[in-house]
Amino acid sequence: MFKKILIANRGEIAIRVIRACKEMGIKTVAVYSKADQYSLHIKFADEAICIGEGPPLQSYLNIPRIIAAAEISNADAIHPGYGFLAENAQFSAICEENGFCFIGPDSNTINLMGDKVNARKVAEDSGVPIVPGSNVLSSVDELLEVSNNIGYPVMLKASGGGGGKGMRVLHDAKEAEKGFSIIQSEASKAFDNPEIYVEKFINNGRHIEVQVLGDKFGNYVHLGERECSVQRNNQKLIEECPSSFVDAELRQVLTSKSLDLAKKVNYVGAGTVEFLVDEDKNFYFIEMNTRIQVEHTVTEMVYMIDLVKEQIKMHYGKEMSFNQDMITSKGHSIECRLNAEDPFNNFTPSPKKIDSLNFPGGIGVRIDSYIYAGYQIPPFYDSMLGKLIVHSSSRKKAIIKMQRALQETFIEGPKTTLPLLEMILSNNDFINGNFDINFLSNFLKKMKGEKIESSREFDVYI
Amino acid sequence: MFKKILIANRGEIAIRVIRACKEMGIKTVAVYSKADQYSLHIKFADEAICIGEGPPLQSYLNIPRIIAAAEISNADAIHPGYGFLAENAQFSAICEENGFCFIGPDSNTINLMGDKVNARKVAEDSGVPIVPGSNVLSSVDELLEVSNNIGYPVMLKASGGGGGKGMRVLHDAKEAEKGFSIIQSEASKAFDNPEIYVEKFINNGRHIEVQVLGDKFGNYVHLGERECSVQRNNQKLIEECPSSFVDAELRQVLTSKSLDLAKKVNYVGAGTVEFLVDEDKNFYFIEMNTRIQVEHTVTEMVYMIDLVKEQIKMHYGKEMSFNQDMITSKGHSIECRLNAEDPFNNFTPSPKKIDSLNFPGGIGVRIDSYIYAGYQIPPFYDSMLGKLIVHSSSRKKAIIKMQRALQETFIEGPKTTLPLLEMILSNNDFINGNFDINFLSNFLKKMKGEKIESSREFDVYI
Amino acid sequence: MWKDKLKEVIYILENSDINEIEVRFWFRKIKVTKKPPIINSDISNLSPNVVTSTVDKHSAPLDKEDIISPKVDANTFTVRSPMPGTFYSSPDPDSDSFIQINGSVSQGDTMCIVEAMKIMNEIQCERSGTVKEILVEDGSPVEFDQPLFILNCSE
Amino acid sequence: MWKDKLKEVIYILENSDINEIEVRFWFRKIKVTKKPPIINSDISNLSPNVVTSTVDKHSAPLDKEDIISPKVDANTFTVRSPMPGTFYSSPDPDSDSFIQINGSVSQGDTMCIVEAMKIMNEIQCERSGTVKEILVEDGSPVEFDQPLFILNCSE
Repeated sequence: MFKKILIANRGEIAIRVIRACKEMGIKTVAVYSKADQYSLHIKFADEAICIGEGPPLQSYLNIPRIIAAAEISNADAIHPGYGFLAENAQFSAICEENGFCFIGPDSNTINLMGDKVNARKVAEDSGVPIVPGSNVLSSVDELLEVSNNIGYPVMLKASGGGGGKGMRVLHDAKEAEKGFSIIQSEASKAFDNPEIYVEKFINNGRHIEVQVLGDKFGNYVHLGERECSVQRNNQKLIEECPSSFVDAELRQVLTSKSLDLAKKVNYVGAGTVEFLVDEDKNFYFIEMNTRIQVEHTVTEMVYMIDLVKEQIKMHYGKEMSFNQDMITSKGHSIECRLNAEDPFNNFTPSPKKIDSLNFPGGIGVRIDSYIYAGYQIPPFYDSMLGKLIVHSSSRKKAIIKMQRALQETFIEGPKTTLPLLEMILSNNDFINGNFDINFLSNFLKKMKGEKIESSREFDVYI
Repeated sequence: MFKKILIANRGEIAIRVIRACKEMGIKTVAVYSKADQYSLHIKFADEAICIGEGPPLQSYLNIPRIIAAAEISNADAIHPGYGFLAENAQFSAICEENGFCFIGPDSNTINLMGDKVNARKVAEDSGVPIVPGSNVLSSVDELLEVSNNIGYPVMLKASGGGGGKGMRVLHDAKEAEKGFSIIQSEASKAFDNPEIYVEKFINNGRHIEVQVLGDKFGNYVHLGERECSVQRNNQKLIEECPSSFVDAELRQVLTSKSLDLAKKVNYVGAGTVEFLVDEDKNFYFIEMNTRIQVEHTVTEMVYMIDLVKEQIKMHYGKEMSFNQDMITSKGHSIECRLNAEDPFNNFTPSPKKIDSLNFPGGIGVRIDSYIYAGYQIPPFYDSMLGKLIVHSSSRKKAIIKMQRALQETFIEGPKTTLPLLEMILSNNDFINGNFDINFLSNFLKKMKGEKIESSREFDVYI
Repeated sequence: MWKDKLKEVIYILENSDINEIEVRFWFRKIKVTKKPPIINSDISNLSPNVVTSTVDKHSAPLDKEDIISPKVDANTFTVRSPMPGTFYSSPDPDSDSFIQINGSVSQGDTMCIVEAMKIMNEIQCERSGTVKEILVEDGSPVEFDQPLFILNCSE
Repeated sequence: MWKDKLKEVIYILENSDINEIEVRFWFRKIKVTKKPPIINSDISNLSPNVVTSTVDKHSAPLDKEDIISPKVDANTFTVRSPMPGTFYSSPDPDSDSFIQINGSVSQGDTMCIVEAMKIMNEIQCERSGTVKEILVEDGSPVEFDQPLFILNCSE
């Protein structure tokens, strides 16, 4: 097995990887920016190396410094976590060139699946349904012709886009004419890639994704699906495993199509195939994430498999120790993301000091976080402070457990998503599983004008 | 189901019961002393009633005040937790007389099993092996005769004793002659009951206990055994489920004898039958605890059953929803107790303010605690601050997980058992399952003279 | 009184080169912070501190006392419930209240009843004086130590 | 310097009726506490406070800086590593070191090499001066911003 892994990340995912390594007997190297000198991942790793100033380009996105840190610490592998360099094909290649195993796919696979037009082609070739649309568009006339064929509304998208950026809905030919050049120039600026394409706009589907695992011997398994429809601008807020919307038949099709795709690209490690599923259970491939995802935890709870450990084993070159028939699922799991942002003020980030803190506990509650009372949240990074995860025997019971877990949670200092999460967890549509990807934006619209109760004060704290 | 339960306790067990109630849709009433006004159980309950000053006799042990609190809050049941009034037969009777369901056995059962001589008789009548010994002794001559028959060393014990008090080992007739009157007078003073009896002293057994559940319809199940040999003066420190020492054959016998005993006394609710098991797997009944125990959590993790919820259901009068065949166990669980006491200074209590705090997280880690950063530990109560519980697929993996969980734990302010726990979890005898009830005292003796490394400082905290 | 202290502390802060003063009394904490200064040279990555001027009421365990207790001065005396239970202002629903606002009470007089466990506990007056305030309504539940009456004991 | 401050604070505390003073500077916190007073009447359940007189060094995020940086004054200049890597004091194992203790350096002189990703990065001097201290041994790993040399720049 690897002797020492450098974790090229921070926050809860750095700690998540350190935990897996410790339990596998692998030494860990944390890297950190000067703004993170009081962060817990430094404390929990066997070694910690400062790699630069707070801004990500000077530290967590700075490839030469990360490689240098791996060199001086004699690491034999690099785990990128999610975000930062996790889906950077160049980083994957540089790791391998410098003799470090990159715990993620090789650069070819990342390139193939990271470019949206390429990924559409691969999916189509694997027999996975894609949203009707075009390849790279060469002219506004081509856009108008394709849009006419598939029918408005359509979505114009940047080929190199991601994370909800570089896309626009077009309702008619007029908007299409105007949108073409705007999105094209946006795409060049934001992603350094002017290629754009068009897809049919599917308005009210669900975001459902399938977890896959592959080893270097051509063995593949899936670990069911996750329901991630509660999202805002493609930022997920609440995730579940399994989806209450997916029946056995749909699950069978989604998972087998996902495995087809993984096999097509000889995928190694942990990956996620994302789908949009409409009311009639038609499904369309959106994209494949070639990394461990934030919401991998809900799958772990239901399938009792540590995905980060499996990911590390697969990349080391171990053969998978189980096959599809040996994998069983039990109960239901929900994850809530605690972000330091003000949900009642357009999700403005709130990088304050954590004045006081209480996390929930007890049976069936899992906390993946990196904050502590007294911690000063740096302003440079993602606003996610941690994840509350619950597991119970049914969706209904998991919801009740999450409600009580949220009630036990107190974070003073920054504004957080906690009060919004409590409102959603007691919303009838959510409880009844009656939602799609527009749920959260509609919920927020309805909330405006209504008086928001001020978030609770935790007055037992001194 | 009950509409409202008053919890006649504090600390982590009060929170444990509140959690179960919340998830069952039952309202909760917390009672608290003035010293506990900043404790979390107040915050988490639906109502909280102050019942007196800090010292337990004026609050948590004051029956009239607790009953008055149940009256003014219209509770329909009272959960005693463990400790305080949990095994007080009079309290059980007064609850019932005043129309509150006592979530524990009736006063007759508590009386029967609470008196050690009575309990020995019941066990003997149920065919459960007891340690060879006497009934209540009437004279020193009787003591000498019995001791001669069973052979020295013997243990002289108070009939009303418990928790490691009111007992003395006698190695010969001389010590016996001297000990008789001393223990008799100690017993009158400490337990208001001068009755004493003698048993063979079993020097190096293991403390193994069986969890049983009974309903009001005569249905009984067991949930396997717990290993609790790591203890000091009968105070457990580390508990496990299952015991690595118990094989399938021994388990079969221990559990079936425990069920015989439960049936014999028509036991309702959650109870524990404690055994001493010697090297040759001979086992002897010690006592039965007629309450939920601190270490119930490890059984919950392995059997995936919420014991407090089941206990509440059984006392409400529900029929058990499962039978023995439906109960399955999975993996291994370990619990470590975090106490505010100095393990390197004779376990002196350390009721200080919690200056800073970090609990571990991640997959397979459960925290049952009630402290938070900024909390001032009151000096009046038990020193236990909380429990770290881990669950994994094997004992070896559970030990590794507990090691990393302990490494992630930081409590600044009070001295705690944390450094001792870390030392035990990396001790080879412990890791190899090679220990008995003398393990901890031997471990502590060996440690003396050795230089103890100062406990870690958590310098990331401000 | 604490307002005077606060003014004093602000004055000291304003006339000093330090940034923050925190003063703890046994029952109260005063913390006063200046605006962050213009930061020079290599301390530029210091995260900007919050600009506050606060009086933190929750510094000592007894603070809650301050909130529960109505304003008291040297001449007043607070009668508190010695147990949790139900408060009754009269011996039975048809009778007059034991005491009246502005009525005088002598040591040993029954002021009210607190019912607990079906027992009617008569609460007797520990001091003589005039009833200034009755803080609890007839028939309502009371906690241990909850203030019931305020007496004026000046004479 | 902070010792003088501390003495001052202790003097103020001793001559006041308050119990604790905490003063924060941008980089340091001073907290001084009196012995608990004899507690009278109904505050008897206040848990006894700890008697401390401490200088807490960990009050501001920059404190670690204080520890890492060797003592500096106006005339000295610290040369820090601009990247993580391996520190070499000479161009190759057989050559002399780029610089010597008490040797003088001019702006632009190469002071050492930091190897990162198999590239030898020459670290040039930003200021002229005399080498007072060499803080890192040949061949050892260095972090970003780690002090490498101390120069005396007075002239």
